[in-house]
Parts: sequence; C-alpha cells; structure tokens
Amino acid sequence: MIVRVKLFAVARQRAGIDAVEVELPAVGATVADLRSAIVEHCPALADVLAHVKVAVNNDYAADGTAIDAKAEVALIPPVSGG
Amino acid sequence: MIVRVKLFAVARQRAGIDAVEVELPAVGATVADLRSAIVEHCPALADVLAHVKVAVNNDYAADGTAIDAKAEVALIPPVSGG
Amino acid sequence: MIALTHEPIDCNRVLASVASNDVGAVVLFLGTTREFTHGRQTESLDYECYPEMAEKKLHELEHEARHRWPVIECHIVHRLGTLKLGEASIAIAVSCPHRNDAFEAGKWLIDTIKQVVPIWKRENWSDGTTEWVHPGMGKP
Amino acid sequence: MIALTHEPIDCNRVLASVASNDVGAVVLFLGTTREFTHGRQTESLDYECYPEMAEKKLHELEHEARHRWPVIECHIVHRLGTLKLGEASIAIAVSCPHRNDAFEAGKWLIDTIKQVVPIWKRENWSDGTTEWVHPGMGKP
Repeated sequence: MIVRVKLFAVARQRAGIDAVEVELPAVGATVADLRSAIVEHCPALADVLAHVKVAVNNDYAADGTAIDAKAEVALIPPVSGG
Repeated sequence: MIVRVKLFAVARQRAGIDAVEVELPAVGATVADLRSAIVEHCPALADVLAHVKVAVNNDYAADGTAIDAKAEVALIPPVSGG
Repeated sequence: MIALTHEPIDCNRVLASVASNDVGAVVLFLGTTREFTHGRQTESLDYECYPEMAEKKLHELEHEARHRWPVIECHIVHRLGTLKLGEASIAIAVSCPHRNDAFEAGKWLIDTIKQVVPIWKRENWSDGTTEWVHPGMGKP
Repeated sequence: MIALTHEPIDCNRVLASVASNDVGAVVLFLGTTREFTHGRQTESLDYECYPEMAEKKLHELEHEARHRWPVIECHIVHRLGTLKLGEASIAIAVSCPHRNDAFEAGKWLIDTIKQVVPIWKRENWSDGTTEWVHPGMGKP
C-alpha cells in the first residue's frame, strides 16, 4: 500500500514538500517499517528521522504501532509552540 | 500626649468611629502601653484587640515599639484583601 | 506599578503596562467575587483599605518580587468600594523573560498581599446581613 | 475551549470567556515574542501547526486539566502565522474557585503544551536567516 506521510517544520523544509508517499506492506506494517522506508526512499529526511516522532491518527505512535491503509501518518519534529 | 489611633473594618464598626484618641506618657510610650490604654478607655474594642495588629508609621509594630507624638498609629484587624 | 482604585479594573490596560520586547511570559492573576461561600450567598462585597499603609506595603512587595525574580514589569491594582458578583477585586500582572519566574512571582505576590496588605472585605450577604471578613478571628 | 487562530489574540475576550459567579481566581498566561535569544536578535516568528493533531492534543490537555483540578472554565488560544515582537503566541486562561488550583492548572497546561502539541516556531533572525526551533535536536 502507499502511505502518505505529512511533513512539518524542519522535515517539510528538508523534503521541500509537505508530504511524501512511501510503499509499505498492505498487511502488518508498523511505524518501524515506515521509518525504514523513509530512510531508504527519502534520504533528505534520514538525518532528522532520529529526532522525529511518528503520529498515527493524531496520536504519538511507538515503533510497534500498526499502520493500515486508512491511517493518517505524520512526522513530528520536536515541538516548539506555546 | 494624645495619640490618635485610626480604626478600620470591624474595629471601626465596633467603635462606631474611624479613629479614637488615647492618652499615653509623652516619653517612653510603647505599643504595649497603647494596647493597655485602649482596653481601659475603649471597652468596645477590648475583645477584638487580641486579634488586631498595631501599625506605627505604616509598618507593623511589635509590643516594644516606641510611639512618639508624631507617630501615625492604626489598628489592623486580620486583612482580607486580594 | 501599584494602584488602588474605585473604578472597575481594566485588564487590557494592566496587560499593556507589563509588555515589552524583553518579555517572554506574562502571568495575570485576577481575584473575583464568588456568589457562594460555604453555602452562603453573596449579594456584593465592599473593600476598604488603610490607603497610606496599603500603598506602602504594595510598593514593598513589588520591590521584593523584583529582588527575588527577574521581573521586567509588575502591575498590581486593587479595587476598593462596592463590587458586584464576578468583578475583579485585584489584578496582578507580572512579566518576565521566562515563564517559571512569572508564575512564581505572581503566586508569591497574591499570597503575600493576602497576608500583609491592610485591605479588608465586607460580605454583603443576600439575606441582608453584612460581615467584615477577618481570617482567624472567628465571628466578631 | 480551544482555538488556533491567525488573528492577534484578544485577551479581553479570553478573560471574559472564563468568568462566572463561581470563579474566585483567574490565571491568564501569555507567551510573548522576545527580541533577543542568547544574544541573537529576532525580527519576527512564524508558527505553524499540524491542525488536526494540535486541536486533538489541546482538547485532551483541557480535559486532563479539568480532571486534575476543579476548573470552572479553561480557554486556550494558540496564534499561527507571522508574529511581530511582543505579540502573544499563546493565551491560556483558567478559572477556579480558589487560586492555588488556577495557578497549578495554568502552569501545568503551558508546560505540557510545550511538550506535546504539534506546533512549531521558526525564528526569523534580524540578520535575514531563518531557523526552525526543535528543542533537543541541535542545529539541523
């Protein structure tokens, strides 16, 4: 399946675009798989990825969290609002 | 000397007036002397006096603080501003 | 900056007075008039003060707060006279470079003002009775 | 109540929205744009957010604050877009029956918002460079 990943702040700046699409297995894909796919297919994001959390359906997600075809996925660099 | 003592809140209410005058020795008078003079000459204030602080020249004053003829003196019941 | 006033407190003016380009955090505290106290209903409150001493003590507390925390601006306004329900009796605005200091200074100011500044409130209860409030004194 | 807005924050409206006859204490926190950070001069700031998640997290934090403290009303507004020096990026107003709760809830809200809500600021330095701020990430 193709998963669209929203990008913000430095991640958006690095990628030069506000979302990237990565291919993940249709069954059993996790946040860890997403991270690997981004490192492989979006080298511009590789060095920020270690500092970035992944949000799935608007919640912070651990590496083991499942990603299905309907999931809303985003990279969340360290926040600085307030 | 005659010392004028400003009254506020419940002290003013009890005395029915916003200041009382008491006579104190012209030399060596203290806050303790003032308290005694009030108990003696202003019986309406006697039972609140135990809960009331004395201010001399706009500062809280201990019983040993001197009161001279030019001192500004007031009774300060427990405060409830803010 | 400190003020005692018989007019309603203008919070926008208070906030504007503590603004500056060095400020990263503003804490505004408002004390407001509650309708119910231990189940008794308040109709209105009256605040009176010993003006000379209240101003002196407020100045001393502002000075002490500036000594303890990196306060950029501090504005304390206490209302006097008759207050309706919901009106603010006090506004304390503190601005600092960083937020922890602004919270601590604001908290310390209201706590200390309530202990030492000669201002008193009188409850005008909805049953028609009135009562000066003197913490720790019991029923006078 | 929470809001994300591109307009300047109207503090009077925020304060009015947390008033009620049960309120004894209001704490308003404002985060404002400082001119100097570690000696570098800021020209302006840009705030961007992940809107759906930011709103969800702000709602969760309001809910959590109401669970932890006896909050009567809570109003959080975060500004987005370009801010000039001295403007407020966030306003948090909390009203409670008593002041300790209002201070604690307001402090907890701003501390926690700064940790979890997906909003980011970009420094537009006066030397013409710009930089996203990502605490703990070092120079990207």
